[in-house]
Amino acid sequence: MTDRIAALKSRPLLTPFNIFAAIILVIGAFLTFKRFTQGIGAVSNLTDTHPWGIWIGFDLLTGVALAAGGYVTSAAVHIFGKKEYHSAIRPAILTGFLGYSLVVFALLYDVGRPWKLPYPFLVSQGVTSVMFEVGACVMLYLTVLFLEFSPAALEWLGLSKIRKTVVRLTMLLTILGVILSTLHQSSLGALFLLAPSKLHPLWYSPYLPIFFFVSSIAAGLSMVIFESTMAHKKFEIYMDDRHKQEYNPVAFGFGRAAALVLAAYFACKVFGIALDNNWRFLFTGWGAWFLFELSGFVLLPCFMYSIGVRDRNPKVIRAASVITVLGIMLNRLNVSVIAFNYHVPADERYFPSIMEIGITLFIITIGILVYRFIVTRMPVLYKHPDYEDVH
Amino acid sequence: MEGIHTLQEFMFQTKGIIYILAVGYLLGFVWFWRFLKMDKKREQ
Amino acid sequence: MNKLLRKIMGLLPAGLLLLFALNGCSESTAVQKSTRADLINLVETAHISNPTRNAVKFPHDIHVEFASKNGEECRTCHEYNDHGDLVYTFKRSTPMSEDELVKHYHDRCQACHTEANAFGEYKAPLLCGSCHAEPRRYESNWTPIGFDKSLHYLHTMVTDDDCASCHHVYDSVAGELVYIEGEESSCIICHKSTAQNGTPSIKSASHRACITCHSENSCSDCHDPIRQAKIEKMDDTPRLERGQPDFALLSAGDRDLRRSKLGTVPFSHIEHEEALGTCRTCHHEGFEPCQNCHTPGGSKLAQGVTLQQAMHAMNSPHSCVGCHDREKSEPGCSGCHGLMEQGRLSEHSCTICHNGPKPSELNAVKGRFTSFDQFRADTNKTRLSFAAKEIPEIVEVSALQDRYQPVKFPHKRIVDTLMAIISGSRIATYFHGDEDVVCQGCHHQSPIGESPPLCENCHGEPFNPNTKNKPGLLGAYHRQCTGCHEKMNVLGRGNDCTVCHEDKGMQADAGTSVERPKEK
Amino acid sequence: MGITRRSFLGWLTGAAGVATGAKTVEAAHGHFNGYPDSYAILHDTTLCIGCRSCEAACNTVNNLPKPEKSFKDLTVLDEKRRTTPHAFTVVNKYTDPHTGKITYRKDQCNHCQEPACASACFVGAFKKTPEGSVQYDASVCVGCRYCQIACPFNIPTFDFDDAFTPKITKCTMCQPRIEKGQLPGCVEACPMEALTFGKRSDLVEIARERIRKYPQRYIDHIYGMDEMGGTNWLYITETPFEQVGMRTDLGVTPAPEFTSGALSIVPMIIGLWPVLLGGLYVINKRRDEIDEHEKEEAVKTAIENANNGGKEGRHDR
Repeated sequence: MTDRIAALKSRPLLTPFNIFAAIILVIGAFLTFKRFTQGIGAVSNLTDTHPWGIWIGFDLLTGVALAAGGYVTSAAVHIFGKKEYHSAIRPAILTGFLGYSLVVFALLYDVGRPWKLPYPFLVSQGVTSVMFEVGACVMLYLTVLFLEFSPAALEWLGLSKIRKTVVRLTMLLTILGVILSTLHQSSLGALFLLAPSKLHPLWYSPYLPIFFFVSSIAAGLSMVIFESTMAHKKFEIYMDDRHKQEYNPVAFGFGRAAALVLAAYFACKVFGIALDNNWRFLFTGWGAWFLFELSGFVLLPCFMYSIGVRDRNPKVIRAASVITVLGIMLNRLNVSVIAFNYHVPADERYFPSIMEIGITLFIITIGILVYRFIVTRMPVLYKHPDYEDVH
Repeated sequence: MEGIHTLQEFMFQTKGIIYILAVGYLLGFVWFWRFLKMDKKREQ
Repeated sequence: MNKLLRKIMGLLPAGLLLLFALNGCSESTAVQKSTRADLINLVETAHISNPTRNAVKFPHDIHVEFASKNGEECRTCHEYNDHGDLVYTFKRSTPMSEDELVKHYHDRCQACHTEANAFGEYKAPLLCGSCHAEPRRYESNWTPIGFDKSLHYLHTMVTDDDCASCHHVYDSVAGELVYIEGEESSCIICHKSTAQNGTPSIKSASHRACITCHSENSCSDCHDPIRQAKIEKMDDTPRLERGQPDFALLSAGDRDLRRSKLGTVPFSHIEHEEALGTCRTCHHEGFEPCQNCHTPGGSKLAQGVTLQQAMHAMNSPHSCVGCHDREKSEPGCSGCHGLMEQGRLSEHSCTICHNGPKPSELNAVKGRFTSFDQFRADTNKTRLSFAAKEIPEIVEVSALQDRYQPVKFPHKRIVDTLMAIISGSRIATYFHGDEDVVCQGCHHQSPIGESPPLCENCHGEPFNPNTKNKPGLLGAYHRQCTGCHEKMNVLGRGNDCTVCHEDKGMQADAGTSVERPKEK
Repeated sequence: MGITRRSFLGWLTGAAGVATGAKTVEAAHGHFNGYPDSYAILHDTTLCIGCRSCEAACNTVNNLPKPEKSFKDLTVLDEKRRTTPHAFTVVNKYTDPHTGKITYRKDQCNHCQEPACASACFVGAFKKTPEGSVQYDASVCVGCRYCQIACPFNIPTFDFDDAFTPKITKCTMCQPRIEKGQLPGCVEACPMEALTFGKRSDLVEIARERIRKYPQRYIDHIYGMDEMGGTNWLYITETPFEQVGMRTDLGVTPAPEFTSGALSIVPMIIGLWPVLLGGLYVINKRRDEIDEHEKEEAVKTAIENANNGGKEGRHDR
């Protein structure tokens, strides 16, 4: 315990990462000011024809998909009884909780009147809209994640009585988490069901909700592996030995699950093409891009995962997890930005402005900094000495 | 698409192909599951 | 797991990706079509019933060019019949079954092509796909060549009126072609699209007749639309004397005429000859009387087209009323007629044509009517029943003054131009030359009279649910004026409002007569 | 995805009927054909001469800021324009490449019978009124712009340069004027009466009559009759619709039907997931207990063997 505090104290301040983060924060602050004084148009290339850009495509859609690690891990451990991965729960919950908070934070930038975000629930309910369901589930799941994460914070604060009650809720929260996640991961896909004339037929399909949900499971699994790799590189000294022991088994177990889920996802995507008889589109330019996404970011990682699991080679699995995470990002951007408005002539197509990318980087940097703050202080990567009871 | 004029024909073609794909997928998935067998003894 | 399997598995996604990426960008760009007339669709000529592959479009001129360069002549592909005439089918004079035909074409074409390629500098297609290719680089713009009066006149001059050089009749007794004076008619009367019991099809008959003199051997010489446009147009061609009457009283023939109430139709044949390009417009199946095929009740001979339809069908290229109706789309006429309901026969004009004696009185009046002038209105020059001064010079249209000054409508000038057009056209003079129907161009839906009703009498507030298709006054004015101007392409369809009425100079972008809403 | 809109609506109306007992005009089998005598506008592009009076009128009636180029300046028509926050309607000029024939067409909100924007809005800011127009209420709007994504005609516009009160703007069919019995501004201003206002059923009749009277002048199809489930702005043209910037591949399914299937699965998941997940949890807990039990057994036997090791291996029970 003590060497952890010592390590915390002795960290140098002026590391290249810190400097880079500081610059991003300054720029981000300026852009935020500009956004909330001169409107969305001042900091983005969004227009009436392309109302949604990378804030929705990346921050919201990809952010939510990559934060699926939370429900996937807690389901695996608590519901499917995979006790051997117990150490992976807290980091996954932390990533999930941080992911969702950043999604809501990013939403404040993208939405025209952010102070009215509670309106759909309190003032006038538009229940016919998929967005209503997404909003409701994201809000609820955010609270569920907060509760699931609170034991780590409470341990750090030493409030053991509250911690005891919260720990008793874990099972209930896990089941609620899985339900809410199934709902909004799928309905994020259902958002685009409403615009069949704008999304390219290869990406548009009545199965969109299912594609989004299944790919979010793969994303969750890969994110856990990816996140544990990063944590192991950067914050190894904060890990207790149980965490270190389970480092590779988690990779194998989750890698195997990810391989199976990716195989299922690939099959479903092919079924989607068959359902709408879109085979002819595969031979067009868009077809090539679609096959690039499918073979490069679904088949390839699935294959690499299976190789890694068969040969017990964690490096291949960790590489596959990175590719899957990028694949999810590509798929979400494809659906929301790249293949959207596919018939609009090329010169009028949308491309994010530097400031938009700047604000997205700003939000990611905040996420990383908060993650570092929590992981170095709260018992996430290690067991707090006073609370040995394993629930 | 040239031979397809009615919803019935459209569904017949698409559902037909999907069933074939589904059978192939199920066989493949079982093989893939075994392919990834993580028998305990090779755990460490 | 052995290394080999892993390598194959590894290459699979990459290979798949490459294959489709290449395939993707080889998307067939729209083929730039160039047109030529010499494409013969072999499926059509060989009458293949259900072709399994795309039809071969045989470029006749390329082969002719190849033949002339290599010392071949028509004989290599065509055979000559015992009269020494060229048979236009490919290397066969006896009819063959479809399969024999397919084999016939394939053997000969492939043999010739391989031989030509052997010479080296030719790349004649041999693969199935290259002959049966679709879409093709060439698009056929083969257009039939019509033998109208001007072309006919050119030929009469060339053959200095020797009709026998082309016209003939088949004397079945003697079994040969003879020329009978006064029996000349169009080729298509006997030569149908396909050969029928001995009479060759129009295709082989016309080719034999024309090519013997012209000796052109490529289709585009005659069938290429650009070349056709270059043919000299003669306009005042002399009349083709074939014993046709100048004037006739058309009736339903000798069938039970006692009961028909409608008069016969006095028909000025000579004036129609001048107006029309060829005799075939009306005599499209020969010079027999129409009612032989177009019986009043309709018969199989004319696919059930009754005499009434033959004469009155709006969309038929041969019917009287159809032809007259199309005349109305001339710029001069479409000013008024363009705005009227199209394709509808106006009932009150039956007697305009049927103003001859009743069929039952025909033999009583035999010989009395010899010329169409007896039926033409007494005045040959059209005039209005009003005196010139009664026609208002300028009419100020000011019922709807708002952002624009009232329109100074040059009423007299327009009436005069219309009357000039009407008197200039025989058909217009006959149909409405003497009455004041020209006024009904604008004062429509109301009886003709000295002071026709004003527009605002009928056109008021727009969108009245009871009078659904009647526009409001603003719409009526603009639709009528711009419609007429556009149809007669006078001033075109301008959208510059100051052409007809000056701007009142109100605030530049004043909306319209819409009053400004009270609250800010 | 077999839950179709029909079955979902069946439950809804059933529940609503039971709960409220209100008189719901529930069409058989969930097929709805809109408010009976709602108003609509028929746009005849063969009559439109592109004079932009309608744009000027719309600008005045709605007190929109004046554009820098006057409405009389027709050079604006040379490039294609779309609706903007300061222009609810625009006239576009389309030239036929082969014949050079020019066609003008006015573009504005089509006031669909089943609006995609209303279905998309999660605060219900858009509402289809019985009079026929689709109204927007800025007071509840959050600015998420999902309506712009949903609208197949790309009509709603958003104030991207306003940070404090950005709102969606679109043609309102001059609802206040209609309520006062007046005509919409653009309809009243059109000199050629290329815009006909009236009940949608009457306008369909007028359009059919015009097509019958002038067969060569019109394509025999009224655009808006069934596109996207039918709209209250109908079009008849001489040139094919694709050539005047109107999409003919939108289909006839009303927009809400695209998402009703997905939304109807939500209650099923809420209903079934607890049972499934709970069940799994119980099964796995049971299995862990058995493992636990066996482990204890194994440990016990191992200890006994060790003790008995000294006394020639007595068999344990």
